[in-house]
Amino acid sequence: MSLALLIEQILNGLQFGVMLFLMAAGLTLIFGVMGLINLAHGSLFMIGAFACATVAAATGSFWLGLVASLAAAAAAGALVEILVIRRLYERDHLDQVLATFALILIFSEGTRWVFGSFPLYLDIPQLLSGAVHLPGGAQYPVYRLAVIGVGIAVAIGLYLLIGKTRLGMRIRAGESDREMIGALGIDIGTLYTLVFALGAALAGLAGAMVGALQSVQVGMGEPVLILAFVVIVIGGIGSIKGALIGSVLVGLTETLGRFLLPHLFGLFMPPSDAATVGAALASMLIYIVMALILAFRPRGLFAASA
Amino acid sequence: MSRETIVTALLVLGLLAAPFAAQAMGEPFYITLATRIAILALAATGLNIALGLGGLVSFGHAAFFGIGGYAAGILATHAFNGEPLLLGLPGTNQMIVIWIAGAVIAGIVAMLIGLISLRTSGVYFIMITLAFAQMIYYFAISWPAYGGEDGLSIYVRNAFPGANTLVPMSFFLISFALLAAGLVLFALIRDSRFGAALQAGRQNETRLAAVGIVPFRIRLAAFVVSAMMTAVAGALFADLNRFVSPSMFSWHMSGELIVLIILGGVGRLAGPLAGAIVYVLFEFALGGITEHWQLFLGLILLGVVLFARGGVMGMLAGRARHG
Amino acid sequence: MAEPILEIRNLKKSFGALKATDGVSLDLRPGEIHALIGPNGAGKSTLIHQIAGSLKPDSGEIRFAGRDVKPLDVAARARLGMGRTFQVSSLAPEFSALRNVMLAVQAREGSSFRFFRPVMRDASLTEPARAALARVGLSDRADVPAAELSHGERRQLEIAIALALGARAFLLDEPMAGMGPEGSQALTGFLDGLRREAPILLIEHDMDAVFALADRISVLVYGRIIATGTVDEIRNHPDVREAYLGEGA
Amino acid sequence: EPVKIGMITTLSGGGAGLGIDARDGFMLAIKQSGNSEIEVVTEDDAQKPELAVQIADKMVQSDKVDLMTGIIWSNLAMAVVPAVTAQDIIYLSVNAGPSALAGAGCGPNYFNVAYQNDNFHEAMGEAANKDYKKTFIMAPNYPAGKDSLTGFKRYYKGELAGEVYTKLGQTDYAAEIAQIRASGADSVFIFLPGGMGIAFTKQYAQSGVGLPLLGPAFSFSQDVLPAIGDAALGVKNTASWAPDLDNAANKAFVDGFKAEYGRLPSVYAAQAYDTANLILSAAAKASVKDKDAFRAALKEAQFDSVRGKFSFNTNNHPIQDFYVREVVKDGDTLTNKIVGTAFTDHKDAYAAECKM
Amino acid sequence: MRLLDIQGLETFYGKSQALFGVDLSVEEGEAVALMGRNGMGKTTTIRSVCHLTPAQSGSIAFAGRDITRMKPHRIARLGVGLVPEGRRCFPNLTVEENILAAARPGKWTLDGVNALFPRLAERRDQYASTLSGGEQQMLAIGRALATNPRLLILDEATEGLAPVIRQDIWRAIRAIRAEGQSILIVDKTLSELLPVADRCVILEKGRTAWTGAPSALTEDIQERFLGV
Ligand SMILES: Nc1ncnc2c1ncn2[C@@H]1O[C@H](COP(=O)(O)OP(=O)(O)OP(=O)(O)O)[C@@H](O)[C@H]1O
Ligand SMILES: Nc1ncnc2c1ncn2[C@@H]1O[C@H](COP(=O)(O)OP(=O)(O)OP(=O)(O)O)[C@@H](O)[C@H]1O
Ligand SMILES: [Mg+2]
Ligand SMILES: [Mg+2]
Repeated sequence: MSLALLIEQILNGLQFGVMLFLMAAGLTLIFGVMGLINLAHGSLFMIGAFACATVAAATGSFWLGLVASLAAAAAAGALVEILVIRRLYERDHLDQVLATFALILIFSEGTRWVFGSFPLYLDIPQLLSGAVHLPGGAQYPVYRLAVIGVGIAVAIGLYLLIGKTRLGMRIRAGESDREMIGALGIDIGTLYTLVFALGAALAGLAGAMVGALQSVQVGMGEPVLILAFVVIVIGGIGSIKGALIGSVLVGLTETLGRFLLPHLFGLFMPPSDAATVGAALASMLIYIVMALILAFRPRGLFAASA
Repeated sequence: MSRETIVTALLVLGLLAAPFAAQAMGEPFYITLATRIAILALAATGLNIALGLGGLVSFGHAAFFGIGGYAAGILATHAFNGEPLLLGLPGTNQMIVIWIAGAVIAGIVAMLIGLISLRTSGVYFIMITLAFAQMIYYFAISWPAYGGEDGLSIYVRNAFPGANTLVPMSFFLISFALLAAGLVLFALIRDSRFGAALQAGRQNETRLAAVGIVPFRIRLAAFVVSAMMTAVAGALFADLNRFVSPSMFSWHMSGELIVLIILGGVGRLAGPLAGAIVYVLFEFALGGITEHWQLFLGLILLGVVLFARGGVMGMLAGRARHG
Repeated sequence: MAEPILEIRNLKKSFGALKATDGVSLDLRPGEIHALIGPNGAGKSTLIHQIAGSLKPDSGEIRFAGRDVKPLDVAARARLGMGRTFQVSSLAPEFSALRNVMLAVQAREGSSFRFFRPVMRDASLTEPARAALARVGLSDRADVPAAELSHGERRQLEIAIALALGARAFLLDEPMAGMGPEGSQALTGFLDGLRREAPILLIEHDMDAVFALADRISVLVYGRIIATGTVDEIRNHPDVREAYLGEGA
Repeated sequence: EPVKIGMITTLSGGGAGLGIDARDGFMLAIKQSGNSEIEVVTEDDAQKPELAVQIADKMVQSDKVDLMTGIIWSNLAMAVVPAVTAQDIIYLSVNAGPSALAGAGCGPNYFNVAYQNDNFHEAMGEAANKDYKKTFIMAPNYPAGKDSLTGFKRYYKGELAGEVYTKLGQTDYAAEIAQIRASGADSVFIFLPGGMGIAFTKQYAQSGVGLPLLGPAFSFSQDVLPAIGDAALGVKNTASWAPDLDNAANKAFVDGFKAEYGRLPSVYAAQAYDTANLILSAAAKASVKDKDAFRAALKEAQFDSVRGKFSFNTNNHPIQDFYVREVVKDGDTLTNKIVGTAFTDHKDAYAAECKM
Repeated sequence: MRLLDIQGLETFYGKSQALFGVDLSVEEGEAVALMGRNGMGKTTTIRSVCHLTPAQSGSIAFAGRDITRMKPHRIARLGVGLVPEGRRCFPNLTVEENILAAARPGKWTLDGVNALFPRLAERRDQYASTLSGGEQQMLAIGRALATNPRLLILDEATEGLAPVIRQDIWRAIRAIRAEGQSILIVDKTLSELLPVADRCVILEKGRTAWTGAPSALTEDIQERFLGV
């Protein structure tokens, strides 16, 4: 194992972390800031990817697809908020769990009904194909750099929106006391519809961007859902900074664990066994890390308020 | 008698009567379906102790369900092939022994998980319990000794004294009896001093501590009891399917248990049962009608949340009575 | 003079740069009502939090009933006999008023690890709870869920819970707040009698009540006690007038 | 005598493509036969073992099926097959072939018409010997993944540049690709079914590593090729079947499938088509109610397989040829073409353990 | 002009009725004290005006417009500013954010509020959840003022405040009333409330039982409706 490889893997970990943040960004808004448990986040992610793939296939332009992903996911989000979520604000959180669980079933099966059962084709745009050479001989795909760029831009944008604008204050106020912010003259209903749609659009954007790297298929949102919850909780609910740091932490842990653990076990085991044992432990690793963090910091790394 | 009591009694008796009707009509499969309902209801009743009474939304109860299942699977396998287990203990195909083993192991694991998890609350608790279950899930998938992801078959259903468990009706009656016992236990706990403290802790932890009761201990005990009940259901589930696999540990399973409770009515005695009846019947009925059955199942669940406050029990028996 | 039941020595607690408790020493003697007054944000509730165990002091000593209670958690201190009410009512909202009080009786009686006997049929719980409700005048609201009580009624319920605990000392954080004039008068009379059961550390901004009740008054300003004395001493203390009472008193 | 067949397969969720191909291939054969005596009951298992068990119970107890088939995934097969065959129902596998059911757990009521799980991987191990000396091998960390790499290694004689197990369901492979690049391998063998394979192949192509990519047909079958796109061009993969296999039965199948469903069939469709034809051939010879006769008729395997010659080994698993295929572009469509043969009359490694 | 006009208000919490017919009006520039024992329906009346607990029957008009069925935020924007019972500051917002979140342009600005309550300026970046009780109360008042309401509704707004601060607040209330601000106020300290009020309305068991000038509030009436 060379140093160059280790450095490349650390970069991969960072990159994966930012990608996770991008996937979690919409949920950070909806769950972290608005306080809604939205299990259908993965479905919105999937809708973005499907919209992008379909439009890209029809028009030949990835960029139009990207626009479509934002529009489709935002529309789905707004619809969900108006038809379902809006009736549940005053209820127990658990009702949100059941409702959004039902939405997963509806979206997954609905998507399959419309688009068929086979994965769709979605490739990265010509403009961003190819790789750049990093010092030290490694090369890095341009598209992944673009994902990092978008992820960081979204992080900064969200941070400013939530922390620095009056809109952000109102959203947070609505999270803790919807009735009161309404009684002070804020149309929290409309505001929440918009914010929910924005969160959905971010999920859709992530779906489109990440979908180009992965496979666009029904069910693609499920792993994203769990990972997104993991990074938000590790970071501390409501904190954008926390979500970003949580993402990078998980990205690094996951990547380096996958890479290093088999080597580690290889020191005292036959390589084939080391590979399986190492891999088994690596797949548990992020959950171990999450449990450890929460055991010592029960409200995540950067809990928004004491 | 309150409306709630009547509805509860009707649901329980209905579940008991259904298999006999099925048998009379020569539709033995419905006995299996009723057994499945009873087992899932028992698992969810276990969770309902933690979630409904204590407000501990465990998103990791699949771990205990799976532990129960694997206790059955592993003990039965060893009984079948005669190889000794860990520490030279023999396997067994006696259900009662398996239940006890599953419950005890799940109780110990729950104690360990609870000691760490109960330091957190709210969504953090949801996620940390999920984390522990996921660890076990990935372990089970990649651990080759008992089949890994392929799971483990139980070739002959385990034995119960005085009954032929392979006869669907006998196995149903065993499962039903355990469900009934689980419901009684739930009701007793709910109305007891322990239950009062547990429920108060859900509503206002600060208040509970301020009168001198340590919320942590109450919750830990509830979490352990809850896990043990779910584990017994897991062992039954293994015998029902004559098969266990890591999917019993998956977060879908935890989610399904939570869904059963919310669907039926959180914290209500018959909530899990009502939820299991509705969920299993719809899953079964829709699955035979259309390939897109999940879409319709989703619509039905959505309809229940939106229009029936407090789930099925809320619809049938009105809003929960305050204590 | 009898041994104080509660003794605080040189207690300190900071939040960042803010010294919320800055070397407070104070005691509570059997039979007395010791009022703690001071401007908003002076650190009164913070002090109660530290006594009751929900906040950890940075340094200093807290002794209750002859014991150092610093290592004990909230629940253990409550079991030792600290009957505390909250500035903002803190109740189990779904439980009826009666069950809220029963919880305290149950805690006082001992183990909560009893799984089988139904509480509502347990007269050893219901009877003392009803008695406590009766004493604060909430008898006819016994079966109303706490969430549906009016603000003032919740304040009364807080007191009932503290009574049912059989406390050896009461720590009351603004019990008059939210009570109407009639309620305040009734409560004043009630507390007057209560001091014979157990001494009271009373935080209150209602000066009519404080002056009517207190045996001693301590004045807390910016985390420090600037004066301790009888009603008359405090009423006429120039610093207290300036910092707290204003021109009206 | 009418035959009632219960088909449990995956029709919803991420793995639905495979199940739908299998169902469509199966139904095509039934339709082409014009046999109206055959009734097929199909249900969706949603890729959940517990649900598969429930459906199996229902099909046995309520629908009273004579035969069962359809399961795609090994873990679901392990959940259903032992219980079903124990109730004297004949089960015919259209895809899953776990080793446990090929070896010690075999039985007279279980016929595998597809392959034993290791076969495709073994074939690629054998085929790789020709061109490569140092292969990097990779699979998800679950039994099928381990069987895959074991199968590959059983026949591969070269050196291993690395052996990596990934997380099941993993979607980002940057770390593994970096390892491949650094390993000094001359080729890469992967077994990453479904979405995992699509993600890996796309990312691998984007990374520009450029080493030859090898794998079993699962990752490069007709169901996923359109989604991978040109990134898959030139990939070598092994299977017992290819759309261009030259025999009359295959022509009828491929043309019929295209005409009926408007897409190219996958290997899952081919195997299911063969399964249906096997059943039809047996039903023509014996009554399904006469279990012994019917089993014997099945065992003879006298049907026109789209794979050319086909027969059963002692453990009721196939003896068949395995081909090396290459992903090519035929006009606008990506598809597989045979470029060589890896094994002829290949048997699986577990038959000896089967006491039947 | 009549700013607020309530007729025959009846309000329920679920099935249980809390108001049985409340009549109440506030003229432009007037300060009205709403009084009654604990649990008589003062808070409920206010919640109904703000449409937080909508009235089942009766009518509510504000500045000549019927607001009985209007959504809370529209009512607030017409110019109703609420200081609710129990403060209800937004705990996860800082002091300054609490004031700014719903502020509307007008005479009262952040600086104005800070000048009224210097204590709040000191604690500007602290989360409201960590404020002392009295500080929260100041914040709730400041927050309502920052919306620049035409009618300020204060539900026990001086609860938990130190005497000096109360004097400041009463002084401020008198000052803003002198400038023509209309106020509807609930407070338990009669000695401080009565000098500020132009008119008193007393509720008894969810009904308006007595209306009149503070001077007409005889000991007798106080004894009967307020218990003092
Ligand atoms: N967690 C915290 N972080 C920062 N500051 C805090 C925290 N908790 C309390 N404070 C500050 O400490 C000071 C003392 O608060 P405390 O609640 O004890 O006041 P108090 O005397 O009870 O006032 P009041 O009479 O208004 O209730 C206040 O200025 C408050 O803002
Ligand atoms: N959320 C609620 N659900 C049910 N009943 C309620 C609720 N809130 C208040 N009530 C009932 O409505 C009646 C009027 O209560 P309200 O809060 O309006 O009284 P109030 O005059 O403001 O009293 P206080 O001076 O104690 O604040 C009371 O009998 C109370 O118990
Ligand atoms: Mg205080
Ligand atoms: Mg009130």
